Amino acid sequence: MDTQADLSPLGIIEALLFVSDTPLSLERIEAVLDGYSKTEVSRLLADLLEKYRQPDRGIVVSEVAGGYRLTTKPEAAPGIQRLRGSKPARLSRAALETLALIAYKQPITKPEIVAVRGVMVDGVLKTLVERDLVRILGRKPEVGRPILYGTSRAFLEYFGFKDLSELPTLKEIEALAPNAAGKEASHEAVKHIEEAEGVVRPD
Amino acid sequence: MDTQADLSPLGIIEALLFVSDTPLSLERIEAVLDGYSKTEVSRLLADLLEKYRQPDRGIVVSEVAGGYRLTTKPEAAPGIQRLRGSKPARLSRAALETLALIAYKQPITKPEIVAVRGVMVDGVLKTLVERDLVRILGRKPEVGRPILYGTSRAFLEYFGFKDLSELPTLKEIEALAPNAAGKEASHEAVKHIEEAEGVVRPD
Amino acid sequence: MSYRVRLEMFEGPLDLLLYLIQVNEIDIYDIPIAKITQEYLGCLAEMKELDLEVAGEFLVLAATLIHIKSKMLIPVEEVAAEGPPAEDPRQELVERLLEYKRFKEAAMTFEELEADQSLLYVRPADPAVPIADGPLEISLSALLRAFMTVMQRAPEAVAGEITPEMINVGERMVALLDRLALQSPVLFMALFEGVTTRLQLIATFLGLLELLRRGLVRARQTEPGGEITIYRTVETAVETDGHPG
Repeated sequence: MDTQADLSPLGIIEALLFVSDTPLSLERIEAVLDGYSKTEVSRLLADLLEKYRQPDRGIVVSEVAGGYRLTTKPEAAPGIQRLRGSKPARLSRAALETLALIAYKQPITKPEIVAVRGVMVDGVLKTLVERDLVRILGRKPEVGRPILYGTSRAFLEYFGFKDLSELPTLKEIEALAPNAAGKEASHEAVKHIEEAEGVVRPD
Repeated sequence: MDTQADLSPLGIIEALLFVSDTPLSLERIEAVLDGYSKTEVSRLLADLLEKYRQPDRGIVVSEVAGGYRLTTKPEAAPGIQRLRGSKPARLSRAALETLALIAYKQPITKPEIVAVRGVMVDGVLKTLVERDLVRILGRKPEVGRPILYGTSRAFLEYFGFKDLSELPTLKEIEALAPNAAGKEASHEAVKHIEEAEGVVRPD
Repeated sequence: MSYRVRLEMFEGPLDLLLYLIQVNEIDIYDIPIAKITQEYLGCLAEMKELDLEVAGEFLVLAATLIHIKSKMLIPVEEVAAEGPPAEDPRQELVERLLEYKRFKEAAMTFEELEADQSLLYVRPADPAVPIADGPLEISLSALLRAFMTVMQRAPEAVAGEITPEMINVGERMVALLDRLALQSPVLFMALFEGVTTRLQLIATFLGLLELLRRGLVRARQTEPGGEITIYRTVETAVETDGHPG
C-alpha cells in the first residue's frame, strides 16, 4: 500500500500496539500488515521487543493473553500513581481463592466451588463475573443443570499469563493424591476448551 | 525494581505521556518527577522528542496547546483503520437491551418491546434481524397483525447453547447481575466486558 | 489460648482449621482430633456476635469435627495382618484440608502476580474509537445485564403482563410455533411427541396454554372426549414484509 510505504512495518506494528486496547495476536497484526508472512511478522515483533528493551525506555512490549501489548515498566509505577493520585484496586482474598479454584478446575460449577472453599461464594462470584475475570461457559449436563464457570481472556491479561498453560503448577497433594494423573489430564482438557473458545490462540 | 531510581527520568516521562489521556504540561511533569527543575524537564522533553524522531518509529511525541502527548504518526493511519475495521463490532446498548428482552420474552411483538423499553426500536430491530440474531416467527393474529420476534439459531450458536432452555434463568441472572443501584456502573462494566471477551462469531 | 482469633481473619472454616493446625505445629496427616476440636470450638465460642450465615458455615465444620472425634473413640477391632487397614475417620477431612490448602496457596501466588501486574499500565481506552463493522462481539454477561437493566426500568405493570415466568415456557412457545408453521392443524397429542422429561412436558403444556391465551394458536375439539387439534393462527411473515427499513 502506497501511503503506508512511508512507514516501516516496524513502525506500523508499534502504532497498532499503541492504539489497541487489547493485546494483538500475531494473526491480527498479520492481517492488518498485509503482504507479510506470519514468520516475518513474528520476526518484526521480536525486533520491536528488542528495540524496547533499553534501560531508559519507560514502556515495553510484552506478550500476554495470546497477543502483544504495550505497557509501562514497573519502575514507572510510582510516578504514574503520583500523576493519577491513585493506585489500582486489588482483589480480596476471597475473590483470589475463588478465582484460583475456577482457573485450575474449569469448567466448574458453583456447588463445586462451595465444596472446596467451605463457604458461600455468591457475592464473590458476582464480583468476578462483573469484572469479567470469570465468564459463563455453559451448563453442566446433570440434575439442575448448574452453570459452568471458567476464566476469561481478561483474566489472562490481569495476571499476565500468555495462556492457561502458564498457570503456576499446583502443589501436588503428597501421599493422598492417587488421582494426580487425572488432575493433569483435566488441566489439558481445559486448555483445549479454551482453544476451542478462541480465548487462547494456539500459536 | 521497586524504586523509580532505576528508571531514567526520560523513561518516566515517556511512561507518563503513555498513560495520560490528555496532553501533559511541563508543570505537571515537573511536579511528578520531583527534583528536576523546569529547565531540566524541558531539556528532557527535547531529548525525548529527538529520540522519537526516527523514521521507523510509529509513534511520536508532539507538542500541542496543552502540553506534550504521544500520538501515532499520520502514515500509520491506514493500518490503524484496517485494525479497527477488523475489530469485533459491539452491539449498542439499545440493541443489547432489545436482544435481551427478545431472548427472555419471546415470542414478543414490537409494540410489546416498545412498551417495556419506552422508546422506538425500529432501527435496533432491523439491525438485530440483519445480524441474524433475531428472527421473525410470524404475525400475531390481532389488530395490526404485529410481527412476532424470537431469537435465531445463530443466537444460540453464538452463546454455545443447545436450546433456549439453557439460557441462564431469571433467578440466576439476579444472582450474577448488578442491582438497580449499580445501573450506571453496569454500563461501563458491560463495555469493558465486551472489549475484553475475545469471542468472535464466525461469519 | 494464648492467641486471639477473629473470624473475619479467615476465609472460612477450613481456613481457620488450617490456621489452628499451623500454630499448633500439628502434622496434617495425624491430626489430634480431640485437641483441635476443642480449639476450634473455643474460637467459635469467642465470637459473640456472628453473622448468622457465616456462623452456619463454621458450625457445619464443628459438627464434622465432633463426629470424627466420636468415631475415633470407638475402639478399632484388631485386623488380621493381611486384611485391609481400617479407614481412618479423619481421612476425608484431611483430603478436604489439603485440597483447600492447594488453592489457598495458589491464591497467594495469584496475589503476587496481581501485585506485579498492577505496576504495569496500559493506554487509557480511547472513547473516540468508532464501532466497527467487523464480526459481532457480545458477551453473555453483557446480555444478562442488559436484560436486568431493561426490566428494572420497565413500568411494572407492563413488565409483568408479558412475563411468562419460566424461560422454558418461552422456549416451548417458540418451538410450538415453529412446529405449527410446518404443519397446521396438528393433533394435540402429537405436540408432545419426543418430549421425554416431566419438566419438559409441563413446560410444553404451559407454553401451549400461553399461546392459546395470547390467541397465537387455537384449539378445537369436534366432539366431547374426541381428539383435540391445534391450529396456528399466526400468519406467516416474510422478512421484508412490513419490516421497518
